[in-house]
Amino acid sequence: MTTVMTRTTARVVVPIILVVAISLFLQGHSHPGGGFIGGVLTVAAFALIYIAYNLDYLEDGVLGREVEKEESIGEHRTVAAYRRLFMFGLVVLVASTFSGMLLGDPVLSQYHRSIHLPLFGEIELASALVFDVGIFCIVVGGLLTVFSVVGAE
Amino acid sequence: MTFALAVTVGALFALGTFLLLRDDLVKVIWGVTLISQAANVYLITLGGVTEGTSNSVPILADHHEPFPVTTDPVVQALVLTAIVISFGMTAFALVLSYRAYQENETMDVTEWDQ
Amino acid sequence: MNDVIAIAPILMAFLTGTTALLVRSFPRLQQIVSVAGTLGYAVTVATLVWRVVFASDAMSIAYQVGEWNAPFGITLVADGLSVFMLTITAVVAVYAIVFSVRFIDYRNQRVYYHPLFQFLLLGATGAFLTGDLFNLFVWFEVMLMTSYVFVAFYGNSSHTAAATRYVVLNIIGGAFMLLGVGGLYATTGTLNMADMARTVSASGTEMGPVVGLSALVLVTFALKAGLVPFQFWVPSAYRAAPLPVVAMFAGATKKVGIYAIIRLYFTVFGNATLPTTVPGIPSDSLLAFLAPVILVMGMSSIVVGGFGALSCDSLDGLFAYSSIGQIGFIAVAIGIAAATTVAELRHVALLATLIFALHHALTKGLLFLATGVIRDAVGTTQLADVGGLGERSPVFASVFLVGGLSLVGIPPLAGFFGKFLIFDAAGRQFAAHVTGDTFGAASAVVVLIVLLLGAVLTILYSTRAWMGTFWGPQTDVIKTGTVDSIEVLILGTLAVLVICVGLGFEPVYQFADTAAEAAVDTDGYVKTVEFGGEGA
Amino acid sequence: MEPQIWILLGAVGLPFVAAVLTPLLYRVVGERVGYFGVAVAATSFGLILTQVGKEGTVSTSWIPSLDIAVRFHVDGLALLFALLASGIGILIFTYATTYMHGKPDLGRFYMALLAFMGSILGVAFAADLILLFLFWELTSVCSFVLIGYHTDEAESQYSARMAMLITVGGGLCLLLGAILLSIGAATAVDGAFNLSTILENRSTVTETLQSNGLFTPTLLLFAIATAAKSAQVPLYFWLPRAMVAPTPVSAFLHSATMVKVGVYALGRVRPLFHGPEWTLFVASMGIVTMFVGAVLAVLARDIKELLAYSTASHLGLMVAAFGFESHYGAEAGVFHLLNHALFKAALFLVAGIVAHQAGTRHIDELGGLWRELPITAGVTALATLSMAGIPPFAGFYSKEIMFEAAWETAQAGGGLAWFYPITAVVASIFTVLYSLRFLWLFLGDRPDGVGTVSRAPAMLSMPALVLAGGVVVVSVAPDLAIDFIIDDGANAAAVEEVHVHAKLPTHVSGPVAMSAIALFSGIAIFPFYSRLQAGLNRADTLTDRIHPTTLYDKFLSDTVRISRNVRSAVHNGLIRTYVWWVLLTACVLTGLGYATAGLGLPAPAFGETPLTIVLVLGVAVVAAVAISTTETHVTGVLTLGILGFMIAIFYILASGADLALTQLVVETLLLIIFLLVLEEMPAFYSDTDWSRISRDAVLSLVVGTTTTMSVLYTARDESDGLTQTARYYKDHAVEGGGGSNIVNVILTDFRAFDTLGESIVIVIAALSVLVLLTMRDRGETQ
Repeated sequence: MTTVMTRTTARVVVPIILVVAISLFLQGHSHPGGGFIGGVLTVAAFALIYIAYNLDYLEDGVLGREVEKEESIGEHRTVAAYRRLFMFGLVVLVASTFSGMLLGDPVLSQYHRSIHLPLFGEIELASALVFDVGIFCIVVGGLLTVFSVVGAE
Repeated sequence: MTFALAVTVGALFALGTFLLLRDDLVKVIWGVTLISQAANVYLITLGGVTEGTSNSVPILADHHEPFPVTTDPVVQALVLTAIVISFGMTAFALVLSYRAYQENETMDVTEWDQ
Repeated sequence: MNDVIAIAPILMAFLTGTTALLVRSFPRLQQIVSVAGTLGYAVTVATLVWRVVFASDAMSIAYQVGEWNAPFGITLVADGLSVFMLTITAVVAVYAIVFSVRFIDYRNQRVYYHPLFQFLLLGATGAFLTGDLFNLFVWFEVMLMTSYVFVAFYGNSSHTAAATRYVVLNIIGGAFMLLGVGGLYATTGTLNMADMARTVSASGTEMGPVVGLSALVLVTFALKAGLVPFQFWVPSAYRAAPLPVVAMFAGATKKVGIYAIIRLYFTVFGNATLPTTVPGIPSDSLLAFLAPVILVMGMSSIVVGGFGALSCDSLDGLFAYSSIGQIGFIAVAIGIAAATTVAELRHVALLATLIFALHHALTKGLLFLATGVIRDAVGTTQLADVGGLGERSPVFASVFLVGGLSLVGIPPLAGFFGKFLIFDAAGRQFAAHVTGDTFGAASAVVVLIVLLLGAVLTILYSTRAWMGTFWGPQTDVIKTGTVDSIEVLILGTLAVLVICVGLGFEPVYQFADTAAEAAVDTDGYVKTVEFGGEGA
Repeated sequence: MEPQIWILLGAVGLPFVAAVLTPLLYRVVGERVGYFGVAVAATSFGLILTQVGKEGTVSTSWIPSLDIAVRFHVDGLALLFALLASGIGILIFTYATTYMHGKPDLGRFYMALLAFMGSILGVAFAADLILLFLFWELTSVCSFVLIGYHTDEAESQYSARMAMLITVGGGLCLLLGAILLSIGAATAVDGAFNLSTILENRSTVTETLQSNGLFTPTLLLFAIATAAKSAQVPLYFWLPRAMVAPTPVSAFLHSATMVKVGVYALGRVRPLFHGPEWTLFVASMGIVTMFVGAVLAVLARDIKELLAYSTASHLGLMVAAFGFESHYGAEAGVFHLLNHALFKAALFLVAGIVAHQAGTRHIDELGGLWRELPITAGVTALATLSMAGIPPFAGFYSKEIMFEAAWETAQAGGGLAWFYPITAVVASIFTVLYSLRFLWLFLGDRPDGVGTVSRAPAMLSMPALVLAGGVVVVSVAPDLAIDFIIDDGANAAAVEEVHVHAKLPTHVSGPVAMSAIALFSGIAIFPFYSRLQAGLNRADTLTDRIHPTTLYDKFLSDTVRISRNVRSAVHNGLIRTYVWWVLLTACVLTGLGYATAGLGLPAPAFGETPLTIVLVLGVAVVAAVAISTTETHVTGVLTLGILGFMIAIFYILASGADLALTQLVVETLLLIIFLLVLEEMPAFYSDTDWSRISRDAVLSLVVGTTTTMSVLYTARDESDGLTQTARYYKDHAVEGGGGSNIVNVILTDFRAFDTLGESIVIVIAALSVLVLLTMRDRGETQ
């Protein structure tokens, strides 16, 4: 499917999708969106790259690194990076789970506070966002792992 | 409204069942997908479906207290969780079925290793 | 009272799983983390047991996750029943993980074996502790997802095929549970189990659909427990998964199904007055409807499992079928508990359920791990290929014999008390009906006969397993194979435990007694969960 | 005087402790470990001897909550049985040290033998139903291990398994009987499993049992359990098979002690169940066994087989005796317990000596052995004459009392009750016949082909001699034995106060005539022994098909056949079979649930469905139909995508913004994964089998209907308003959760715990894909 047309489309569409994904993720607490939706949308963007190009392209073409041929896709450097991403997400979740406990509150207690910033005005900061970051990372990392593995077959 | 939804859910379940009983591996997986979808629709139905208005979306950013009656946000949250889980399951089932196909060297589930 | 100990086992398994994932590049460290974490898990469970059952001020503990009051936040409830099941899980988990370190191929252990094992434990633990119906569904899925992977773990044709069948059946089960849970939410307006118990006990609520919905949910539970006709996945999945994980399946995850049945139908819906009309069972509760269903399922499981095991060619297959049969015994006890309205008989029957569950976890765990020892020693578990192992390794033979005898139910091993209490319950049911009530007496006799048949079949297949493996002329593979003495040592302690549970049965009984009390103590369960906010 | 608990615990526990130590000791001292066994048996014997004359129950707690305790009851019957077991134990261990010389696996052998002795002592003293069951089962297990001593021989395995199945299976009946007894007794006495209390209050317990209908079932269960353990018809067939065990085991377990456990238990509960029903079941069972066993013993061609059938026959005699209501029954049963143990253990030891020295056990190959084995011949003479019940040998006394019981029962009952004495006499004729035949091994001519027979070592003859000495003592001075223990024993089994009289007949009475007929007919027929044998053999062959062994074999092969069918028919590996049953059961159950709750058909409410929703849902259903009927994979996947998008639109229409977004993206991703995977899979073609399709369609309809009904029954109406939970979330999302997207606040705050679990599922999904991939080439290495 790596035709010129898909590649061109991908080039245009992917950044847009990524921007939308990030904004959906960030505003999730108060508007439609959230960690999961942001995550899957991000994955969709990357998936587009896979379809348009292939797995090695990300390393080679985007990050500009030499691609080493690995034994198995599971050990591919990009895949390893995804793996690290969802592990990171998991750690964030653990942290988010335990933070409440350390402060003497029940597990998974969330905190929020309104902060007034110049220029931005009233901003609602919620610790739920941290939790959402964890979910975001897990979704992106996990699904991209699945994708890269399936795509490599 | 409920009746239409009930029939839809029933139809999806029925067709999903029919697919599950096929010999073709891919169809079995479709059946699984269909049934998961149907279960999600069912959950939404249980919240009481009303015709959407700007008030019924359970997002309060545009409203001020007292908040209007929205649709049941609980079922929506449950369905969201369920979608995620069934997505994970389906993705896994797909990969697994692919591997099973590779190992058993046939798409016909009746000819698989016992 | 928000006491963190109630959530500690969940956190422990979660933390261990994550850490094991992070330190994957250091296999040694990963093993240490995994074993230490499981031991830590056992310690938290022990503490919890102490706090809930044995301490002088022992009481059930509820925990509100995230500061939200019940019924709005998710509640965890650690009462006698939950901690009893947790104890079973903890014991099996410790043995399974320690055995895995020795048994599973070193390279294969690196393939996420340890994190997945911890997540399996996490799923089971969450299911035992949660007091929220949807949350139960979530932990079910966590548990299932890991068990899928384990069934497919070795990745050959039979493993992947078994896993596919397992996945398909369980996704159906998941969908049905979703239907049931959603329906119950729509009918009762709550997901919190204590709140639901409160709602259904109150008069004036339209409870009609609850019976059908509970039947839907029962399908999922029975699927998890592997009861006939939902047992199809069991034989091939048990043969496919790594044996220490199979020990976990038999010891912990199957029990989740059993636990859920007891929790939901006895604790939550126990007080509900429902307009049921079932001929032969004098009760207007939900249990009256479920009793014959569960009894028939249990009895068919005994028959199918017992007969299935008789002619299996391999040890693991034989024990897999045996598991179906043994779960059948447990289900029959539940059925008896459900069929009666006499509090004492219900208590005895639930007690039998719990003790049998404990015994089955220990005994079957021992036997599956022993099967692992054999596979490790000779590379096969086919009965035709092994033989004369008793002479090669008398110590291992004794360990296996303890397991086999416990399975048969020879006193004073753990298995005896399971069998004894179930017969006791069935005997009481018979005694209650023998004068006057012909239908009741006849059905009680049928139950007794099936139990006897099941016990006889157990003797038949246990002797077959024993003689095929340990007696007979030594086969070539046995002559050349060596039995790993460390594995035998690990199992030896488990065999001692099986003996000790029987010899020192009194505290075990006390524990199960508390658990059985908790199972039917709807008011206590509701009271444990302190409702706050507008729900109060 | 009260017995001492510590002595009893010591006597019972010591053999178990010794059993645990035996394998270790065997490594150190080798086969001399047998002497250790002798010492242990002697110690237990000595300890028990100190309790003679005492009576009472002592206990120490075990499981107070269930009222199960280590209760020991000491009385004449218990002491008699325990002394027999430990006393014969001493002799058997002595005998074994020589007999088992040079055999393999002696550590295991002695371990099982010691554990067995402990168990049998436990049975003797147990006064708790559960404790009794415990020791009862342990004797079966030890017997299993000992019968299977030659582990690599198929016959050993077959016999061991048969013995295990029958005795442990029979044990189940005992357990059930004990449970029913305790349930029945619970309302009458304290301590439901306390056998002594039950027996002390036997009239109340019996009445209660009768009034709540448990009397007959309990009695029957006890009878079946005894039948299995004590080799009664029709469960006798395992006993001759058990003779594959080494001879010391046969002498100890399968003649003197273990097989008597059932008889002993019958004696124990006799006072409780004593009555017409008891006689009907127990005495009939015993008398039939007595006859069948004796006939089969005549048929036997192997000396151990002969003795085995003879054992069954004599066990039948004891069971029958206990079965009679007359006080003579109790006396005969207890007395014969002793006599049989003495002569039969001696005869088994003799059989062992013969096999050991002559190298064969075949009856027709043996004869005239008295020249080489004079001491053995003497022992045999005493024992066989006692066995045949010839006056004035010991066996005569007990048999004569049993005849009196049978005679009295027949006189009291009349009619069919004459069945008892007549059968007893016929059985006794056969008893005389096979006893003489056994004796003839030592007399008569030596058949050709028997090799040299050497003299028996002293260690082999000595134990047999001691037993023969016992026979002599009881023969010459029966009152000695009676005063020492038999009277006490009989009183334990009897309802009324009894006193045993053993004397030679002085005048002709019914029972005396029975004995005379048996004796003289036996002697008269003996010259025609081989012709009789041939005749019986023909009858035996004709009835082969209903022989219990044949039935047992058929049972085994049937179960295996059923087993294979179950596995191939039920677990056939087809997803469609599995799905079919799972869904059908699920729907039937759910339907039943709705039906029992009395829910009628819900009224279809068509009103006010917005056209958009109808349209969207309609397209979704059409798409689903298309998926089900498509032949190509790509079309199917794309249609599946359409279905997913329709559902997303439906979510929008149902005010679920987040849901719709999620559904859209998820559906896209799934579509891509599907396409990627499908790329690797070939197309699939199958024949359209319309009958199958219509069957599947029926199930699909059932499932569809069930789910439709569920929706109709449970769906909330918009008029119901929000649930309390939903309202709370709505009201607290902003101030409590800090967000105005309620769904998101629920996910990340109110129900963050669910989300935690859900994200773990995603992690596992990712891991699982990696596992599947990595394990591809690795496979099942441990």
